[in-house]
Amino acid sequence: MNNLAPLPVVVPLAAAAFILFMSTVLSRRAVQLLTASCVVGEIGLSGTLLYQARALNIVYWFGGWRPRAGVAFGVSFTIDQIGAGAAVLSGVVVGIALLTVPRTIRTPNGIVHAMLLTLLAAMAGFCLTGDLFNMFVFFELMAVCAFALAAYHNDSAASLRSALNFAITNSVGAFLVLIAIAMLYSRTGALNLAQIGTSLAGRHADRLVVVALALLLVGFLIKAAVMPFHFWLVDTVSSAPIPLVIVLAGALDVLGVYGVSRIYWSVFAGTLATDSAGVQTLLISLGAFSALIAAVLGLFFESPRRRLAFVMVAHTGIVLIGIGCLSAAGVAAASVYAAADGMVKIALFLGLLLLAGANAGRRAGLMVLGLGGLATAGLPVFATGLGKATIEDAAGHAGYAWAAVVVVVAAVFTGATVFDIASASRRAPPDAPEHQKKSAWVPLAIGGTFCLAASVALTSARRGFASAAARFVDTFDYQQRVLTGTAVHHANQTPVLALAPRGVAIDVAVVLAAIAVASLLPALRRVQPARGIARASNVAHRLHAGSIGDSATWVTVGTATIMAVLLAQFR
Amino acid sequence: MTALQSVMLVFVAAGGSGVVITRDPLRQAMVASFFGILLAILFFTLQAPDVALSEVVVGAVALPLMILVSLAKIRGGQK
Amino acid sequence: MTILPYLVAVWLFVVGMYGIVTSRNLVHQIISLSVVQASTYVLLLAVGYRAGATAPVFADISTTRPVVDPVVQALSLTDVVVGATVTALLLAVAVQIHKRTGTLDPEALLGRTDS
Amino acid sequence: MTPRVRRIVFLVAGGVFAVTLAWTFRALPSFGHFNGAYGTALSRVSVPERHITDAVTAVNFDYRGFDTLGEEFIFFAAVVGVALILRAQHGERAEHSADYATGRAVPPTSDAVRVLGLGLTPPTVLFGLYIVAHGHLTPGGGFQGGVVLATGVLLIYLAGEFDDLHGLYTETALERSEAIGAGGFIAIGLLGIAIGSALLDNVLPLGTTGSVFSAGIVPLINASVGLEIAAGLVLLLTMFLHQTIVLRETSP
Repeated sequence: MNNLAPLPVVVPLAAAAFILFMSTVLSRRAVQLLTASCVVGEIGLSGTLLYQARALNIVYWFGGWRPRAGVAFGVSFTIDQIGAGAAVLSGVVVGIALLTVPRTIRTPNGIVHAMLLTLLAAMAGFCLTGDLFNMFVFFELMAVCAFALAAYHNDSAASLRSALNFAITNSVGAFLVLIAIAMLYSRTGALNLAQIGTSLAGRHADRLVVVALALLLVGFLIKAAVMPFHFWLVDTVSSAPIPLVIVLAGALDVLGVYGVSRIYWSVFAGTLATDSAGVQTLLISLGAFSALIAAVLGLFFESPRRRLAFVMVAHTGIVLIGIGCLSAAGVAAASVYAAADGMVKIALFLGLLLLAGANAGRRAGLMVLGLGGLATAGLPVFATGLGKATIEDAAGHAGYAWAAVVVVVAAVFTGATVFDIASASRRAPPDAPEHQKKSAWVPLAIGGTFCLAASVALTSARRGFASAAARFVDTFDYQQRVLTGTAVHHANQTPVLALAPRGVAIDVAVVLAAIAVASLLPALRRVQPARGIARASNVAHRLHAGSIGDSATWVTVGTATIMAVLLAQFR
Repeated sequence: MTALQSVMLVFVAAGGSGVVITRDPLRQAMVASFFGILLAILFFTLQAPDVALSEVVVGAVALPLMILVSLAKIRGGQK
Repeated sequence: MTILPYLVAVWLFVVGMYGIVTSRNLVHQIISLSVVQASTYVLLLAVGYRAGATAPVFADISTTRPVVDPVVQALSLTDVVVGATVTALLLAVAVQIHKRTGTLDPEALLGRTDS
Repeated sequence: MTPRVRRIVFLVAGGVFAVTLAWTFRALPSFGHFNGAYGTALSRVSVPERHITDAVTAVNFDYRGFDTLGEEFIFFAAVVGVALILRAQHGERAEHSADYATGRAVPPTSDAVRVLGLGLTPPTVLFGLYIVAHGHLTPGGGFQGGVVLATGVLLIYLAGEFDDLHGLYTETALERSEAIGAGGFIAIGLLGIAIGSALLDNVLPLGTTGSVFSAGIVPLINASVGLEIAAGLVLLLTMFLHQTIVLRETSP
């Protein structure tokens, strides 16, 4: 068996345990170096898997327990290019987060490093696993690391409260996932994704299957912070330490959408194949709702971090629209967009961090934010432009032209929000100068540049994304490869990811519109707002005050709604 | 379903409600401990001795202890 | 009555959520979360139960006797211990919040945005 | 939302949720009639293939050992997280002593409790070790045994002998034991890769069914999990106690 497969998970975990063991002995620099080399190692290993999976999915059975007569005995990693790519992205994101650790984190003992490594291992495991319960385990591991890190500022009530909000909301999500696992297990007697899928395929999807799908969707969408499950994210991004915010912005929240697409294609695509319109409508509507509302709300808040949090929610909505098309083209477009946009959002947060520093850093920060704004709105040079345009195409093909319009409008507003943050901070006087080394801004600026460059470079990988997506949606191939070890001929056609002239035109128009909206905003702020708008803004602020009870209520409302909507469509 | 199982299920449902409606955390720790024991017995009747053992050491001992200790901190800090 | 175990699971979930939603004390809120979690154990074990079967331990029974499903038990067993630790993590946050603000009332913490 | 509005919204949504879920659960196999291929297969093969008489342990530590590795690291992360959250900030020492100065009167531990607590410690620790060691034979294992072991140590605290604990261990030692437990699981798993098989492959001799020294790597993993859980829990409680115990000492 390919013994590289478990290493992206095992190496960081082993290093985390080692760092804790040596915490009193190792110097700060040694811990940083060790962590960095582990992250680089994880990227290298996942990258190798990405390459090795180019023709066939890699199936790895832990403990050597291969399936017998179609029954999976052990836990498998089932690695395709989308999964391996997501693991690479996780590594890159954690690597950049690590750049900001010396600047923002002051704890002894490398505890934060151990947590970041464990978090990375969990993200990689979540991407690579082929087993539903194993997915749940890594889902929980991600959550526990992330909310412990969210409480890092343990002298700030806001930070602690947001960590609690994060923890409780995500735990409820995890319990919903576990309930769905119990339901699917009772029906199929299986935990392996491929085996559950095979066992459900060809049979009518009754309410047990439909509700299991609904609960899994909710569980993962809570992680993805799609509306109305986004309250914890807005709260956390405003007060969590920068390294965690970067991980959340770059990969962690969008992994929730990855989870949705993984379970849909491996488990439910077979049984819902002829009847997927209900799921399509639900996912696209949820995505569009998030994209639109969050993009608008971003304009109404003051704190830059909070506003970027809304940009995150809006863009996750756009990714969900792409996935919701339930087509290879949609998956390809959404993956390009998610990867490129993750990089851009990291650049934005690095830009904010630079703005808080010395003069040279401020200039660099403004530059990063300005370019980041162009990328957020989807200038065609950036892969965000490619991704956005192809998501619009996919939505149009699936018969949801209105969703394409929503994507355009949302991108105008999120782009405008970023430009507005940049111009507002240009006017504002710099923060009280922190006592720090003059050169401290250099690594951050390099990180920001790298992220923006990466989001440009991703355009050249479009063929790779397209063929990876074609295999990702090939349910039958996925299942056969796991359960029988054989490869089936790919039935799906590889989609073409290309920027048509129309797409370029729309992208450019969006960028111009975003700049226009941003330049109008200061003038609009001076005008006394209409009563209705003022009240709406007031309500929005109160809803996002960080009440845990509110978050839990919205989770219940969302869950009940999603269950009811799906059941109604599968009568 | 055996009678014992039915009885324990009803007890567990009542116990869970009891934990939630006990609003004073100190008393809640006691009720939670009792709830842990009820769960453990239920798991035992469901032929799950492994889980029952887990639940008894965690739910009835370790967890309430942790709650008590953190409440001690909280109360100790109150002037 | 064969649906009773499942109903109990639903009940525990909803009642625990009710506790979280209406709570005026963070410690109470956290313990309510563990009630929600208990519902998943009840469901898992109920799903894997087989009438008339014994526990899946063959220390002193023959390996051909019918036994209840060991997989769901394995899934819940580790989760019981791990869940308790996560609760401890949340309690630590609550202790820290109390140390900083002198209150455990979730409503009193709203709208704070200092960072 | 105001508490009132929130309660109403929740009651409506929660009601819909509960009714829908209950209605859905009627489609589950009727209670007691489950017959899953996976569970049945595993309970048939755990004794002949692995010499493990507790099928639950066979699932946890052999067939699905990788899940347990993940669960163990959730525990690891949670304990490390508590250390991160409860770490002292600047100036916290001073603030504490102010707390202690107000010291509530804590009744001294009675001799009976002290003797009982100390007397119970050795049997509890022994019982914990027994549960860890017999994980593959009878119900129990590293998770449960680890908790029992930790309880044994805590009895010393309950007996009012906190100073004795400091003689027993330091937080660094606990952290290290926890790390050894977590890392040990991985190291044992890597044995499989070392001989060219797969991670967590059970490569050691399986021994005689029913013996403590059987089932290959399973008792070893149980031991390392037991170590991690015990050390982690004691560490956890020590961190909580750290903040209350001095109060006891300064009271008359």
